[in-house]
Amino acid sequence: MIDRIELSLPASAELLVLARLTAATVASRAGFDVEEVEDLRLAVDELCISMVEEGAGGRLRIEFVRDAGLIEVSCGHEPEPGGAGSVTGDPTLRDLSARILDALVDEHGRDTRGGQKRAWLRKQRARQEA
Amino acid sequence: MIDRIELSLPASAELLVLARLTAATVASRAGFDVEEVEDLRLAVDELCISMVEEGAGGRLRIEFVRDAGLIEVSCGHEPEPGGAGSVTGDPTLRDLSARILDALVDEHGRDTRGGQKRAWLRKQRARQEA
Amino acid sequence: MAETFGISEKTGDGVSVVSATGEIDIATAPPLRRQLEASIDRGPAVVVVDLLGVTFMDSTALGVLVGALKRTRAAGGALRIVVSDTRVLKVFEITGLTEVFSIFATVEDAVRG
Amino acid sequence: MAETFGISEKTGDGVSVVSATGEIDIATAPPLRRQLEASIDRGPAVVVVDLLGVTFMDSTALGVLVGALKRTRAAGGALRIVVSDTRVLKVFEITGLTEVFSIFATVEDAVRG
Ligand SMILES: Nc1ncnc2c1ncn2[C@@H]1O[C@H](COP(=O)(O)OP(=O)(O)O)[C@@H](O)[C@H]1O
Ligand SMILES: Nc1ncnc2c1ncn2[C@@H]1O[C@H](COP(=O)(O)OP(=O)(O)O)[C@@H](O)[C@H]1O
Repeated sequence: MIDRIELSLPASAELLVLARLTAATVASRAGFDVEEVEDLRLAVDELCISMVEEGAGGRLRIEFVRDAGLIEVSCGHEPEPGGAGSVTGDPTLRDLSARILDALVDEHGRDTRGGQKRAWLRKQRARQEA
Repeated sequence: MIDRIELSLPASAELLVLARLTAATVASRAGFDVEEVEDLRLAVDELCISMVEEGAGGRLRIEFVRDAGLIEVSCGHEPEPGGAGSVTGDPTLRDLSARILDALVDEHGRDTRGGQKRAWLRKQRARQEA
Repeated sequence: MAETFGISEKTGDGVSVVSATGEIDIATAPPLRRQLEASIDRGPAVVVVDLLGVTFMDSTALGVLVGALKRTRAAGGALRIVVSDTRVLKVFEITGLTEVFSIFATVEDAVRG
Repeated sequence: MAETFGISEKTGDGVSVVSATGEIDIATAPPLRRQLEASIDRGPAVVVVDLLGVTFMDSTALGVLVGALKRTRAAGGALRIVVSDTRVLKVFEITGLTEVFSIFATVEDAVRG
């Protein structure tokens, strides 16, 4: 069975906790173990961080797709009409964030389409189906 | 400032926890006190319950709008294409659910438009703006 | 985050104590209903439902308890509820069910009656 | 659910201990950065960052600690980190920062050095 959960919210630092809670709930439901649930919670946080740079405004659209033991998450930034789009962050932080994603998920990437930035990741549960 | 948060998910009993977590986070952020946060968590649960009757399928679209100390939540059911729509529940449970909503929120209601059912509520924070 | 819902049962001296922990909602109420039905159907004089470890409950949970009360009475037994958390108690109060159920603050009190 | 992030500071004998609790993320890292800058700028020989009460931290939190390390070194002092939770330690490990920071298991060990 495929679950698809979408979350749309203002690109605000204080609301990232919702992305983390949703990530942890989806991972639990997918049978991820406690360590993997925490990994996904952190990875989704890192995915979203780059989209909520201070002053960027706009909204985040976060999609979680679960298919058996595989979870795909994408976080897109919808700029405010007439807004400046998302700002490019501190390179040290970007590097730390990339190292965290490298360690915690199977695949991750970024793309830009029609001026909208998006980051995505994919993580497979280690344990076999019960 | 107005926050709008949208959550779209399969109308599945196990995912209602996400609606509750989002409700509690939005209420915290709106300056609701601990008792009011718990009230909204329960009220949003009750709002959604009637939309996830067993076997109904489809998706829920839950919208949270916060404007200063006022929170409005609506939960709409999008039936599966060709699905049966949501089933009418047990009258005892409906009555208990209505009593809970009466006690916990300022206003609540239900409507149907184009065959889509929707339940909504509105709750104002008691405490004055800090 | 962990879905910590759990049910356990202890039986003896004509009393069954069914203890629930965690969140009782539309997803977790069905296993509680099945456990209560099984416990009641064994015919003890008293069924105690221990909600001390419950952190959240909604109308679905109340529905299960109302059903268990009816089933116990039909079998000639008594159903007693144990609640101490003020949030859980509030759900009984706002629905008027504190008038319907025998509610105790500890399992010992409920067993004694 | 409650946003339990908090910061406290204890100073004495040339050592400042800054303790953080709860989740350090993009929303709560800025107050931690300001507290660390204030503590470092008072010029203690040693600044201890106590993360024992931290339940979650991400790259923004690491960025604050890296900035604090540079600032302490520039001021001729030492920065020491206290971590015991395996999840929190993992964030340092996967970013290679266990090589960069002096990490201790207790505040006492970190104060002693
Ligand atoms: N290495 C990559 N770097 C940047 N973007 C990528 C990379 N790999 C895939 N993508 C983008 O991410 C999107 C999601 O990929 P994927 O989940 O494979 O599915 P789909 O192609 O069905 O959308 C792709 O559409 C692609 O544009
Ligand atoms: N008592 C009620 N019973 C059923 N539906 C109601 C009731 N009051 C309002 N509604 C419906 O709920 C919707 C939401 O109401 P409201 O939040 O006042 O805003 P709006 O009219 O801007 O949508 C309304 O559009 C109306 O259709």
